[in-house]
Amino acid sequence: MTNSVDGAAVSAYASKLHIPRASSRPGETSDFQSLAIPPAGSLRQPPLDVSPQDTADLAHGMVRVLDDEGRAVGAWAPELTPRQLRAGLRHMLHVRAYDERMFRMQRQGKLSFYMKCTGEEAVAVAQAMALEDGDMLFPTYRQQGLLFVRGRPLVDMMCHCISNAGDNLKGRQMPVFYSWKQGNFFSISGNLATQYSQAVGWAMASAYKGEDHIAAAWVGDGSTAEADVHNAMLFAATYRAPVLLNVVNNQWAISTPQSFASTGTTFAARGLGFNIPSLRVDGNDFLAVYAVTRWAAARARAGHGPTFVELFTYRVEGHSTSDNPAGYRSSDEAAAWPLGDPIERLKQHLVNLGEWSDEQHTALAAELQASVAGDWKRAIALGTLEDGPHWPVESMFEDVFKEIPEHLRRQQEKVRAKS
Amino acid sequence: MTNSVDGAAVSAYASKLHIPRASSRPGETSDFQSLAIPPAGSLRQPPLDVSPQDTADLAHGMVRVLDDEGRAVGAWAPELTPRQLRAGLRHMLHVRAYDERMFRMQRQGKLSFYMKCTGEEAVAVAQAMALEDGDMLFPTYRQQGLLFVRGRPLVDMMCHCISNAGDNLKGRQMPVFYSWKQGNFFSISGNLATQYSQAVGWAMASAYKGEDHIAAAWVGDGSTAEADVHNAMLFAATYRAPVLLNVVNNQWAISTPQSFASTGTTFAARGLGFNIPSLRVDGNDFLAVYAVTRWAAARARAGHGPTFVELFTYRVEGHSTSDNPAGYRSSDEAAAWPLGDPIERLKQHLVNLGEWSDEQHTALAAELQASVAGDWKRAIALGTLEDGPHWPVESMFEDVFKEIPEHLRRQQEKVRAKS
Amino acid sequence: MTAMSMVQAINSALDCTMGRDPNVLVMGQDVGYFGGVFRCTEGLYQKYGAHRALDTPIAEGGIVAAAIGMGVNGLRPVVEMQFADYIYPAIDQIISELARLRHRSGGEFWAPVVVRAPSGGGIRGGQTHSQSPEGIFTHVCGLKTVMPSNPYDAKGLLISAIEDDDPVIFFEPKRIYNGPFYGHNAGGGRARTWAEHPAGEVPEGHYSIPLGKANVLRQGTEVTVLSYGTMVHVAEAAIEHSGVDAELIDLRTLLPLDIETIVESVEKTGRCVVIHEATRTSGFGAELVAEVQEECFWHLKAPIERVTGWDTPYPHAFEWEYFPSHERISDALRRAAACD
Amino acid sequence: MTAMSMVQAINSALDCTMGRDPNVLVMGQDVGYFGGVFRCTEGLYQKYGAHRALDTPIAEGGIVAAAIGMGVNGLRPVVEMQFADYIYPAIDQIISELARLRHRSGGEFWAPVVVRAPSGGGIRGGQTHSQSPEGIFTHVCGLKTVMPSNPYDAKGLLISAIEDDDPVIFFEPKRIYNGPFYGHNAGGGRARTWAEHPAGEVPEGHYSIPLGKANVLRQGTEVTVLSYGTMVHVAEAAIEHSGVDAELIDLRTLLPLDIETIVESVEKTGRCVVIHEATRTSGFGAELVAEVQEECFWHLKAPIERVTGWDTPYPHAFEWEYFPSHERISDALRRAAACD
Ligand SMILES: Cc1ncc(C[n+]2csc(CCOP(=O)(O)OP(=O)(O)O)c2C)c(N)n1
Ligand SMILES: Cc1ncc(C[n+]2csc(CCOP(=O)(O)OP(=O)(O)O)c2C)c(N)n1
Ligand SMILES: [Mg+2]
Ligand SMILES: [Mg+2]
Repeated sequence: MTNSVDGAAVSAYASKLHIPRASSRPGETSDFQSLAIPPAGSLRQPPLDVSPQDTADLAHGMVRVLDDEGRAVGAWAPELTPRQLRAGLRHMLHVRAYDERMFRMQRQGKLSFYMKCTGEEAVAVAQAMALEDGDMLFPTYRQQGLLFVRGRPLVDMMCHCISNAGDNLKGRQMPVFYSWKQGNFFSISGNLATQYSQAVGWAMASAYKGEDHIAAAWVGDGSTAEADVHNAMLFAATYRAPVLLNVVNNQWAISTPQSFASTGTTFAARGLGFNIPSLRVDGNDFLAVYAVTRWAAARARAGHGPTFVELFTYRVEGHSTSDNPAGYRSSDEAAAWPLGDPIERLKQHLVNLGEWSDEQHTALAAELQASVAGDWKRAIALGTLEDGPHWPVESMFEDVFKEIPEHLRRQQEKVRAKS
Repeated sequence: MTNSVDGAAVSAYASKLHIPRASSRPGETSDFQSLAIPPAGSLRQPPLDVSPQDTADLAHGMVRVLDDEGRAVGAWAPELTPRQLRAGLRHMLHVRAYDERMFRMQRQGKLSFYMKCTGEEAVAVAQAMALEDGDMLFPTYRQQGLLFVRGRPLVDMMCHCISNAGDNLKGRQMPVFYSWKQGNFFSISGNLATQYSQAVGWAMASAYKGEDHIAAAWVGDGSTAEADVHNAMLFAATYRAPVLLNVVNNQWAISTPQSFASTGTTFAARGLGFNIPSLRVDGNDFLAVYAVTRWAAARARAGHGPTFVELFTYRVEGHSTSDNPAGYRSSDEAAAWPLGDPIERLKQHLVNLGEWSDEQHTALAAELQASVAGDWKRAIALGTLEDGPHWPVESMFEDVFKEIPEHLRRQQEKVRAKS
Repeated sequence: MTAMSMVQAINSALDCTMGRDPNVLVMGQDVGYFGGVFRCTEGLYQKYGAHRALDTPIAEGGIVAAAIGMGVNGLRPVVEMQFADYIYPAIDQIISELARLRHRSGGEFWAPVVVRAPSGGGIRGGQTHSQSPEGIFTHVCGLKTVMPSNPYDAKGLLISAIEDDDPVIFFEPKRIYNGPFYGHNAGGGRARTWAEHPAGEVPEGHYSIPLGKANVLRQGTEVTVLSYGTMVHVAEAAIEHSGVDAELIDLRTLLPLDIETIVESVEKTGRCVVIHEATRTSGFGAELVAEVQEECFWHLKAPIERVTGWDTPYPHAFEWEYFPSHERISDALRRAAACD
Repeated sequence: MTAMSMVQAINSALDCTMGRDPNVLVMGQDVGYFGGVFRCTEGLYQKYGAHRALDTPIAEGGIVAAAIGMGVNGLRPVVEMQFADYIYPAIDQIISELARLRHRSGGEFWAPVVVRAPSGGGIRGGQTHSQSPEGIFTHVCGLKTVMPSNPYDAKGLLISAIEDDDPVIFFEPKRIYNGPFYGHNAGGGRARTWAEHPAGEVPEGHYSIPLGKANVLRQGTEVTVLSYGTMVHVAEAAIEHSGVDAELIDLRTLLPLDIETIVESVEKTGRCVVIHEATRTSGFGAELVAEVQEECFWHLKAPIERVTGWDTPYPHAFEWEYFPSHERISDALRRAAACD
């Protein structure tokens, strides 16, 4: 028996195993045309106490507010002032400028690693703006925008990324695995999805204490496959925890297409199976993301429990500085992505409103680039990865436990004696 | 701030945490009246290539064939000869006789532990009859009926349960954790739900090899909470594995009601979120269980992938010999269970058909009790738990690896020297 | 003081801490309404409410994850694993998250979670209700690992664990939940219930036993015996049976280890035998041997021996042959004492 | 013979076994179309098809479970964990199922699964891309645990692992995927790529190195050094640096352990130093020390020392201070050699 796959292989079995397909592989044209994208404004906004099964149309459809002309249309159009919209635009541009700078610095060897969120800026920025400061954020490495909205100094973020003496994580974590207690931004784990079920516990504790704070958690399309996501949904639904469970479907998980996690339907649909109201939203539509997040947060705060939200977007760049997407997807995919660029779309909306112009946009982008460059200088003044100053080496023995136990103190002494 | 729960406790917080309720607690009346049980015959049978989302009515409804008068009605009524029906009845009665005997033997100290499936006999018996011998079974401890249909000698099952010299598991496993390679019955694990995702791998291998055998797996309502169930559903859907994924919802997981796992909807609904055709079936209705299993198996064999089936039933007895259900549920629950007893219902159907009588039934029950008693005598003739003969003690060092490595051989020598 | 079994002492520790601190809660499978399959949480639901004696889905990983989130939000969750054998689905959350959170966040976040887990064999539980996985957890930096051997210690150590700001894995040797156990050929005139044993006398109120302090249960001159949990009692019986004048140390906390007490004893006796139920290879006994030989090398008169469970799964029919027996322990003691 | 890096040697082992046996497949995250983030499965998808170089969802527990089911159904799955740090979500399936299946079923069922996992530090991966969890797996009866230190061994051992009917956890020290590594102050005239190193000469065809056999890399008289993986090379450099005439043993397989070779050497040298990257407490080094002191007690002239990673998470900024360095190893060797 022979079995030819991809015109090359020979094996003894005639396999009947189904293997999901990618939106494209190098040399192919992406199949994004086949995506069913509903027109902006076509979906209704249900009441806060909607029954989960009554959100099926929202889970299989897609909440969109900005139409092709940049107008905000339909029931989901949020009440946002031009000032707020400009703040959102500024944050997104700021994130992009930061990402570009840091990526370049990695290429120059100043960072060991970096991860951009290009094309996905609306997710974190609009969501952070829609939440309250007291709400606890359990992000992945691709929601750096949350920190911008919450006001974290970029110098501090940079210091973390270069593990210098100014790093609040004391040189312990790889770049981009931020933690910022003051901003209610949870320590990012290297282990995918673990934060998702922790967020539910945090929200359960909030309800236990009778408080009104909610938790919000993020996970990527590929990471939805992890057991923690199952645990999170089960516990959130069981205890009606005040939590917002987000899936950022940017179509790829390193080289693996979303089809290896989506089972051929929307991610949002999975929430329905756990009896959680679930929606899919155009993740490149700042207004739609903002509106859906507001709605979900209001539900949680009103005691209606969790909401499951799929943010439909696209990872425009490689997975990280260690990745080479040309090895596994067509180079024209990003251009073929039908939902555009979130910055361009919000800009168009503001220009339409007469609240923004190309000139202002260009000036702002330049201003932010300069500001990021200044921040970088201030950060490296506090130390570089290769040459320091770093935290003292002996500090690695701290925080393993609250107090250093005797056996660690002895190990610490050995290091101290050498340095 | 005080917070009184169950009229007793005092705490500093006014908790807002939602806690699911039980169908009853001791002293309460069960809430089974509120269950929405569709009439027999009311649901349609879709084509084998049905799209998952088109099974929503079946996942939220309940496939039932036997009506209150014991007639087989509707599109799901299977083609079963009176001979087959009588065989099913016989197997169920046999299982019940076996369970009763073994339970009593445990109470007399002859077994360390036992678990009955009283009230749930139709699940395993009808499903095994609906599958092919070459199909691989990945059961829990509550599908002993599978072994009866596949023809395992009861003496062998008993020998396993008393760990004697005739135990095919060589005294290693607790009672009821059967394994029977010859009958394509997978080794039961003490760890809940692990077999569920293994079954999917087995089915994937079947497809990989181009074979037609399918796998069937079972898990309890409580065990659906385990991550393995998520993994199973995800992999089954992703690779369209030829597997039948069953959830036996017997309403309880030791003392924990199904509401701590069901998230307020049906278990079958969860399958829809993974884009798997999903059905709920009256688990005490032999004909409905048979029909649904046939249909799902035919789907898998035809290359349409997995089916997710919730079998709605009731655990009439305690969880195991270590359990005391009076401590956590009303003693009238079993009587209040609205779907009756599977044996009585199949008997009524056969009697209606003129293919069975009360006298025959009584005689068969007596015959099977006697036969089980005879089997028990033959089993203990091969050794008892306390007095043996058992396998030689040194045999515990075998099968850790295929060949005994040196360090184990040395340990084995020490044991041998003593015995 | 009241006579308490280990189950009652654990229940009392939970009751005391829950009564003093509204942030303490217990959670796990069947721990709420029913009071736990081993009855350790009996009455807490009725006294403190459904949210403080919290029944959970059967998802060990989800339970620990939720507990971590709760811990980060100011609570002190005490998680019950129904059996230590079922802790593995939670091990990623324990190792990658619970143990590492304080360090990786530069001290910004931590979760004071206690994971209680009935462990060990001797109840005919077969391979999935008998395991002793403590060694694994002692290899994970950031975790404290505890195993008491009697009701008095159980209560005092559990209270310390709950009040500790670090995560603690608290193994409860289920064979001695309701009475001490001295090996296969039980008793020999010894206590059969905790009510007959001095360590079954337990104060009703709050007290604590510091983590990281071993207990010298028997003074001796010839051999130092290191053990914990159920095996402490088996060792005690075996020592008498052997006629060797051994010093018996109940470690109580495995990590941080009370190496000082151990070294002091071995420097005196010059010999050491390590006993545990867990499988031998890479068990915690290996760490004990490694430390003792490094610290006390120049005092050692005999090789340090380990008497442990065999490197096989725990077999249903051969519990007593698997368990380190009097005979095996006595032999090791005599072999050690014979060296000079 | 061809010059191969360790990545290429692993790829070649997979290719050889897949070519010979249609039941062998590789599976894991990004291992299919893309060929793996470390490139170990490059080209296999194109050569053998999507079902034999199988991309999977990001669910380590699901991957191993599926592999077990496949193994039971006659296949020989080789699973890749993207990093050893991410093996924990699969640990329940590995410990409770894969390792136990043959025993618990009385020999009826087994699953010949290999789990490959890039482990160890030195690539600036921080605490979640640098761990060395091998010690945990050596405590689990029913598993074989392997870690090669060079391309030639990697290929020969991996072929043995795939052809073995027992489950094997196969750790690949990622720091030396593309070339040997001698510690922080690299090289010193030594090979920088595998092409410059004798063990980078690898036959293209099928060959195997038996599991359970250690390799004496350097004969010596003063101290026996036990190590595996990346640390073998650091130890080699440190031995030269120290001036101590040490015998260096590359264990290759941790379980089953080649205790004979070890004992023979320690009986000759009378001294032993154990080196690994993993955290110290309850690491595999503890087992080595425990075994050696028990077997060779009467030959020992010095305490056996462990030189290991510290008992902290692996820190991004302090990789070299964490790694057992030349200095720490040399010090230990000299201390040992000084004892008599
Ligand atoms: C438990 C675990 N398994 C594997 C990895 C390796 N890994 C890091 S990122 C990644 C892909 C994640 O994809 P997705 O969830 O879609 O998020 P995205 O990167 O697209 O934002 C993988 C497999 C990991 N970090 N943790
Ligand atoms: C991983 C794991 N966690 C916990 C247990 C303990 N346990 C054994 S049976 C059981 C309840 C299972 O309930 P369900 O899945 O509804 O099956 P049923 O007993 O009702 O058939 C529990 C919690 C276990 N065996 N394995
Ligand atoms: Mg993604
Ligand atoms: Mg149940």
